Amino acid sequence: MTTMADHPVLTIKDYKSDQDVRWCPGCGDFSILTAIQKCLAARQVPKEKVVCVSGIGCSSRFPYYMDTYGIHSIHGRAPAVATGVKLAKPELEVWVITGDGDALSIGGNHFLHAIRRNIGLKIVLFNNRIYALTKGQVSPTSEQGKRTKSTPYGSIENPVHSIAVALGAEITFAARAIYNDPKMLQEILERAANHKGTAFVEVYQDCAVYNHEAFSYLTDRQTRDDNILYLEHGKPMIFGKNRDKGIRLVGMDTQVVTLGQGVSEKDLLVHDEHCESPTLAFQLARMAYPRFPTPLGVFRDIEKPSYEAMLFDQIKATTAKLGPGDLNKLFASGDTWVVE
Amino acid sequence: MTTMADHPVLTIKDYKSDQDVRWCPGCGDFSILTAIQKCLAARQVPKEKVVCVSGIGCSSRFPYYMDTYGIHSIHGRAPAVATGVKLAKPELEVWVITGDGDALSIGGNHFLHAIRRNIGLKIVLFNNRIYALTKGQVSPTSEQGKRTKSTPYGSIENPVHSIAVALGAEITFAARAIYNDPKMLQEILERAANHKGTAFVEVYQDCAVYNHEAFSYLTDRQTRDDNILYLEHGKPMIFGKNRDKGIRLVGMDTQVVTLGQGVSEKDLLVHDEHCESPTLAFQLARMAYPRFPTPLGVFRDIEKPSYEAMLFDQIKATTAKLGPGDLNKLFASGDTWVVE
Amino acid sequence: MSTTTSSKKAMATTGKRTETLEQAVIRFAGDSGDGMQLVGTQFTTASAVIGNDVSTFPDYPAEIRAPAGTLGGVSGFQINFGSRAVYTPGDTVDALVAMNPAALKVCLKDLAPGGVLVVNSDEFTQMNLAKARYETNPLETDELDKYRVYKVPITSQTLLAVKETGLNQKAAERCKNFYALGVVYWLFDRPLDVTIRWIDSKFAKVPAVAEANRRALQAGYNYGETAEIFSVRYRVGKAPLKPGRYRNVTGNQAAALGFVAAAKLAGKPLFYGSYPITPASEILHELTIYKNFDVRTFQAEDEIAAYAAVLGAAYAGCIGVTGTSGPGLALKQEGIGLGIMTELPTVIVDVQRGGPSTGLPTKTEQSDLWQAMLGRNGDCPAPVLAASSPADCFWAAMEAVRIAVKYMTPVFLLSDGYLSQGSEPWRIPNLDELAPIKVEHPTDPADFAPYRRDANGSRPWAIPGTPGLQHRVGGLEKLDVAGTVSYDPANHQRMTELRAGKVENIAAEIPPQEVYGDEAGGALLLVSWGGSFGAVRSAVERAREDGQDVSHVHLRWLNPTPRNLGEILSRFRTVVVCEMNMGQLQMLLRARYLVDAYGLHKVRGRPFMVSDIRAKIDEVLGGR
Amino acid sequence: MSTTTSSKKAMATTGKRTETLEQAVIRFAGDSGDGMQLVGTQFTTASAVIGNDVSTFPDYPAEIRAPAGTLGGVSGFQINFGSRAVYTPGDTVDALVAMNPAALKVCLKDLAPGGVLVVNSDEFTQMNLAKARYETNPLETDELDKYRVYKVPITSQTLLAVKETGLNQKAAERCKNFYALGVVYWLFDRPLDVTIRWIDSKFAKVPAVAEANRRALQAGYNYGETAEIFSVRYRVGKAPLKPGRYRNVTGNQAAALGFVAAAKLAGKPLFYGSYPITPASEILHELTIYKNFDVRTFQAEDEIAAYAAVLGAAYAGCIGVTGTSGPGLALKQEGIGLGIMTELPTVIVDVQRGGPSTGLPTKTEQSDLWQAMLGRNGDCPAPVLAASSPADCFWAAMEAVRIAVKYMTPVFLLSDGYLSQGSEPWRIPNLDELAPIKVEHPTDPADFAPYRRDANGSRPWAIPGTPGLQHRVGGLEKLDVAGTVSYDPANHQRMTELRAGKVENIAAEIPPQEVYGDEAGGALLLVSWGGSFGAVRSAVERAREDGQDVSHVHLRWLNPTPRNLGEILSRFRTVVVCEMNMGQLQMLLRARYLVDAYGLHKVRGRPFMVSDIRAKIDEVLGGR
Ligand SMILES: Cc1ncc(C[n+]2csc(CCOP(=O)(O)OP(=O)(O)O)c2C)c(N)n1
Ligand SMILES: Cc1ncc(C[n+]2csc(CCOP(=O)(O)OP(=O)(O)O)c2C)c(N)n1
Ligand code: SF4
Ligand code: SF4
Ligand SMILES: [Mg+2]
Ligand SMILES: [Mg+2]
Repeated sequence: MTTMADHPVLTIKDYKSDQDVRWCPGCGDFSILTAIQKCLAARQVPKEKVVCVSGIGCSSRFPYYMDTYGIHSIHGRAPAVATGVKLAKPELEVWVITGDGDALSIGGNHFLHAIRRNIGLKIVLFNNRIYALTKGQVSPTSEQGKRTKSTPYGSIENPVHSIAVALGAEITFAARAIYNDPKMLQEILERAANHKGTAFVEVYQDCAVYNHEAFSYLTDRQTRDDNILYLEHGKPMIFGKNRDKGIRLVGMDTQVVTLGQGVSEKDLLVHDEHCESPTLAFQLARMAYPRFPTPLGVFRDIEKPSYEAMLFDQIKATTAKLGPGDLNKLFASGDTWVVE
Repeated sequence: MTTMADHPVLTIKDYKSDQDVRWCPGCGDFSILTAIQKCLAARQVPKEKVVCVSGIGCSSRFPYYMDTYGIHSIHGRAPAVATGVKLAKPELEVWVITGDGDALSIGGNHFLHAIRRNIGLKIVLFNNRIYALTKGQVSPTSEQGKRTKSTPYGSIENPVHSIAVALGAEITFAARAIYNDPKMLQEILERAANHKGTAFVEVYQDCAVYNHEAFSYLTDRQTRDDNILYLEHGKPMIFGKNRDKGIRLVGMDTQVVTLGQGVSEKDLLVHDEHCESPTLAFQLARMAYPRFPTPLGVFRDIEKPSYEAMLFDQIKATTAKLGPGDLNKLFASGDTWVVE
Repeated sequence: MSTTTSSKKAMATTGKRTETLEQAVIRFAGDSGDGMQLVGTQFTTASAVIGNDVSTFPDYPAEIRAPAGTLGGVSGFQINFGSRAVYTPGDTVDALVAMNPAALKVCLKDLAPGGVLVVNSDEFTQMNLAKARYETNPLETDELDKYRVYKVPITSQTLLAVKETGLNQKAAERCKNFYALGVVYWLFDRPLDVTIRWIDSKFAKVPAVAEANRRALQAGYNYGETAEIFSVRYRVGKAPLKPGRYRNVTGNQAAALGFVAAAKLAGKPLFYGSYPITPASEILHELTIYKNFDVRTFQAEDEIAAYAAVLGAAYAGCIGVTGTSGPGLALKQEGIGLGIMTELPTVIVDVQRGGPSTGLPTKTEQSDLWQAMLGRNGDCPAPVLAASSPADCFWAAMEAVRIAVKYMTPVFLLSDGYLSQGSEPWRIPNLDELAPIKVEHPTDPADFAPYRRDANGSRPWAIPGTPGLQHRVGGLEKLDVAGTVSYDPANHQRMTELRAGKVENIAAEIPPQEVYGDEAGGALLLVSWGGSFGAVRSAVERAREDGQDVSHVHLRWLNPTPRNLGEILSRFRTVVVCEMNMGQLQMLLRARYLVDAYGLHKVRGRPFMVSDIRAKIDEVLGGR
Repeated sequence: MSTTTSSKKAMATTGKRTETLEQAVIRFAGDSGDGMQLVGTQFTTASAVIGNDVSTFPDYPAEIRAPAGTLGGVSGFQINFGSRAVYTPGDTVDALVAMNPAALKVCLKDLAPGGVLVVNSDEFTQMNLAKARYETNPLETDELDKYRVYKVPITSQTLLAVKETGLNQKAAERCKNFYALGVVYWLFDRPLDVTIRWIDSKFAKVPAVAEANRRALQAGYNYGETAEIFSVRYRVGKAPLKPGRYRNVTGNQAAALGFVAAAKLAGKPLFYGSYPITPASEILHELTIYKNFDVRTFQAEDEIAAYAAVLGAAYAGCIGVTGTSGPGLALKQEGIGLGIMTELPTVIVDVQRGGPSTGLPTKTEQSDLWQAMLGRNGDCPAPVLAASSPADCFWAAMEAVRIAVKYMTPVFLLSDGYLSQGSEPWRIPNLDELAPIKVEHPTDPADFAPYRRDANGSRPWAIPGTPGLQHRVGGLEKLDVAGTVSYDPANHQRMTELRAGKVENIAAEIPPQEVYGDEAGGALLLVSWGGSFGAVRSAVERAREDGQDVSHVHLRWLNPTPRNLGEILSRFRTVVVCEMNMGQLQMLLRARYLVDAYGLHKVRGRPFMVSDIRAKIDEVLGGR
């Protein structure tokens, strides 16, 4: 396991804790766990430099399975807990592991504010479109009309597009991947990990028990190529089993077109991850099955100062100006007098 | 006050409660209070059919000043309280009165979920870009760099664009007005009131004490015409003291152009309130001073079934199918047996 | 059965001996996928139908489904049934059905020595034994010598029995739970017809499955009848239950029914706002079905919103109810404070679970009493009552609503994990047994003031839509009578006292506390509340039969307490409060009555066992 | 002065009589815009500098600024200063400065009969009288006959005095508070130099304003000296204060300083996560300035996030502190439960205000004791201590941090609206008076287990970044020592007991309770906690001087309590717990010690008055 005495090479095994992984057989969470472990190994991140912070849900058991530091916190609050970790030790790599209920229902506000601060957290949302741990209630990402234990007559809520919400709060890195494409998942996670500021990755995940095959339109070999649009920076948006379909911009709206019938690649929308304005990404984030192919890949990736960088800049600047804090001086500031 | 014996005409006075209005002299909240009272009078809404629900903040004292039903609830929770009112009595007109801290900081999640449900609430956000009631801390709409009691070295947070966030949650009606233009304010409030589903109106408001003149660029006679873009459905986006500037679309981004230099009205973006996709509105919502003129008016106005309509449809359908609930039947459902 | 052998007698049926028991405890245990909850429920119904008193408790694995065959994946269902009153699901198991090695490993410790053990011998393969961390096959060692072990090849027998239905292997195997049920039905002499009817209606659309399950059931029964292995059969006779129509209910079902009934009696829509949380979620699941009762359920974005919406709905005239468990209640407290300040009728059901924090989310505990009673900012009193058994959740829910609307106040109803998931027969009430719930909404502006109080200390429930009664409520202190905002010091004092007084007023209508045992006092009094009722009552009943000087007071109302409680406590030499926490009621009673109450505290995620209580009695009274 | 006339004696100075007082209470009152807080602070400093003991309390109007001149807009600042120990801002006012009719109307009820009343006669115009709802001018009726009224044309005199500085009318008028201060300085014989220095440094950049304020101050002083209207002048001598350097601090300032000091002593960064709320916000405002102390402040999106971030920061090795008031604390409770489960050191400051719900947000109360101690789900014990005076907030903050890191636990520090806004002289400690705060982070993986406890019952504080100590914490119950998730029933019982035991262990280092009065017992013991210290101590001090058999126990630690407390309570015939709530500590003491403690309860948004306490003493002891 050690190539040179002082340079141990970390492998995916090193990131595994000694606890049995207790998700259901067939659960989509397994592959995300592996992908994150691979992402760490690929980047040789020392185990002690990683903190995984989660909320509550099946997905949120994640930290227990990692031989890193970790906090299995309370429902919805992981981004806030992680904010504290990051501000205490900005040099750590802090992952937030959350579910669709955890991040978007009870935790929606912390999600939003972490993003707007652009604090250096890697938020991975395991989206199975259901409350799994509590045995199958509707979640904010469940489709309208969906029958669940809490919506026996069908859900009457409009599902949330998590990336659109994140863009509303000006996320600087947003991406989507799916549990059954581990390679792409790992690539995206690595990019998220290397991003400064908040990185948000939505991962479609299959809950084998309470929402099995919710994403079959994206995983079924027959249909998936017609339903997935892989986003590639600088490339025109082409998709389809025969790569004969594309996305065109009409005004500010997108349209699915078939190539060939008077439409050529040049007419298609070209993806731009680094576009300063989040509007393109916003439009993509709302494209949904069945009207549109589902975009997978990086929606947005821009640079902006992180919250922690700005905070420590202020600390540094103030210390430079005033000198390091001196209690005697502090105590005696303002009007003082002496009693003899 | 009564024109015909059985048709009393309601005037703005009728909506005033007997309590002294206790905002500071010069506070921008006064004009919003009047505008809402006018909006009710203009539409002759019976006082008993109106419920004003607020959170906590200077703005949230609002219900006490209205001779309607009202709840001055707790910080950030007004949309949730109002949801209960609306689902109890959908025939009522339910206004949510909130501040930038109340709605976007502690209450961000309820704001988001009310919107995503498209429940029939009229949400009016009094945005003074400061925590006023607690005497001057930074708010989620304060500018980056702003010095406040809690940010003596300047705020390091990115301000939230409330309409962009609302659009991320697919708001069906979104508009912006400003306290010093009572006519437009009233018009917009009337449109919000008549909208089915969630209507969101952001009102820029001047806190005379803790953030005075935060909006002077929009109120100062010298500069305001160059800084305001009035949104009019179907009209090209023209602004400026001399109406010589416009907004053009470049890709998915907007650009300020000067008319005349090879640019004509036809090149300008035409506002479309009813555009099914919220992307246009999203782009407008992010246009901010000083790079852009600030859009005032209706950003989006589309139709979509409201949450309450769908809920009561399910209740009606089930009742039609099963008949009105019968306790005897309910109790005796499932396996029963008799003990003699 | 070990505890109930007092009246065994031998009888001859089909050549086998039959013993009559007062009471027996049986547990079905298998893998999560084995359908144990289902057959447990069937056994319960069959037992109830033949007149037993019954109490059940499911024992799920930890929340996440572990791989098949592992220890973490074991799911159990326990039934205590008897010809005398049954108050608990039973301390130890008299008969255990173990569908695989893991189930055996997990449950064996609960099987009474000499108890019946039915194992599915087919599943004791090398692989399954390994999964269950058995080094050697326990069926082949002397490990099980102290039990009456019956090795039944359930899987293969099931496959044989259902072969002709044409189901594929997987589907056919799934019937093995009914085979096991059949065996047990024979063993305990239960009729098959109730279950057959259930199968027929459940699988009406898939006749092959219905047929297969029927066959499996019958085959299991026949196996008992004909196989040589069983030497004895048991019979448990009718319990002296109150006549009437019965059904089984879990605590959560009963609570849901209670709320629907209360709203109906009040003539108001029920608004149930909640956020899913174990073990309270089923109340939401149940209520959301009853749309034709004009029940409006709202799954909110979180607990805070759930209660906020309930409060809004109450303001606008609904019966507002929310349900949650410990962590969720913590989140609602700020809102409940608003409910108490605005004096709006709402009910908060707290289905308590193991704490603190996320704790043991699927396990039971009674550790939220302080939180419910004292856990808000300011002086913020609210009535608190607790249900004592699964079926009692119905009555407690009705009572909570009645008090809420009468006294215009949030009311806490405490349930717990055990009550919520456990079940027992519920005598279905006739509608005329249900006291009406009177609700009045003022309409006359003439003498209206939003904080003018009636004789109970309650303010009027004026609802939006009523002309002329416009008024504002809110969290700032309100002027007495007028209800406008008031910062007046004397008014705050007065309002604080009025709020406290209103809750105290409720004591006037709480029936005087009953004492089970000696009203006049004695050596030992056990005090219990909530889900500890069953174990304490059983223990005291038996101890008294054994001649011990012990009585029992079970508190339904925790705040306020019955007027005569202090009196009663003072009549006993020793008072022990039995609760599944570290002494929460104990502290309250000590403070209120200055009685040197001791505590029996247990926080082990499971209800008290009768034996725990008996041990305490023996300890105090010096042994039997 | 009425209460302190015991040692008056006449002296001749500049032809006027001088009386020496032990103690006097003065209040400046005017419109919100009149700068009353400012001159109040100046008077305080001047008094402190000449050696008086001082206690102050600002009295703001309701949160929203009312129109100028109205009753709602009156702002006051009260100072109690003496040559003996001063514990409260004073019950009644001996000298009132009323800058306009509204101020007179609002404050007159607090002026002692015979007290000095200085009014700005210029402002008693028709319009201002109307705004203050006076029908007739009180200066022209006999309404003020029982006071020593001095009508000073403050506005016009000020304008005259500053004319030459060239300020415009509005700016010139703004100096009238300093004119009033000058008058009062003369009346109470205070030196001007401290205030002049302050003016010079404050207005260094606007010399005209500095000059004007200086002139106004001097003119006011001269007016006292020369005008014929004052017949008497007062002198309050030095108090026997401990020698040292002093400054005035409010409770919130002191708490902020305490946390900075504690973090520095521990050698760790301070992380303060908070959400603004009255009356706790100033702690955030103060701390956010001290960036060169590596203090990291985080204004979170709400209270839940504030505490969650604090917990995260504590996990990663910061001194984690959050501050809030009642409603905010309610929101944090779920998170605090996680803090208790994960056993991470954090401090929660609750600056209590009038409740329930939003209540009286700008007023003081002590009604969060139950919430802090008992208001979480599950058995969830935490240490609780309370500061007793503004300056004591410094020491209490240090102590809270010390206990938090030593016992690895969240610690509650209770302050209140009165302590937080009130001020008193704080003797600045030498650094060597501050006990070090020992923090150890393990680094050796060899014998590391995240829940292995030390002698105090604390688990190790291993922080991220340390190689080999990777471990996970969380809200699910953890296995003793190993710290992995455990559903084991016996383990849950053990861990519940360990958590409770750890808090009890703290009792070992709490100093034994001191009794002010008779250690050996007696007729009456008053018990107080938190901000009620001052009033109770003053009352008992005076009552004992009057020969009454009354003693005082002030509790700093509410959980756990000092070991000898039960003993002490048992030695008194009557025990009365004085608290600004409906009996929260009373209940806890009754439960713990089975002592029949009575309560003196006051929830009027203001601290106890000394006279309230004395009345109670008289009531119990049968009058003087
Ligand atoms: C305060 C609180 N409320 C509710 C719960 C119950 N709860 C646990 S997980 C969960 C939702 C899980 O859904 P999701 O976040 O989508 O995660 P998944 O289980 O699907 O991975 C809920 C409601 C809780 N633990 N705490
Ligand atoms: C739970 C809770 N936290 C904090 C507060 C204190 N608080 C009252 S209003 C307010 C913010 C007000 O800002 P905003 O919503 O912008 O309203 P404004 O006063 O500016 O109109 C805060 C933090 C509170 N009342 N309750
Ligand atoms: S319930 Fe669903 S999400 Fe949870 S572990 Fe099982 S398969 Fe995975
Ligand atoms: S503080 Fe600001 S927002 Fe509040 S009432 Fe005064 S001017 Fe208006
Ligand atoms: Mg999910
Ligand atoms: Mg604001």
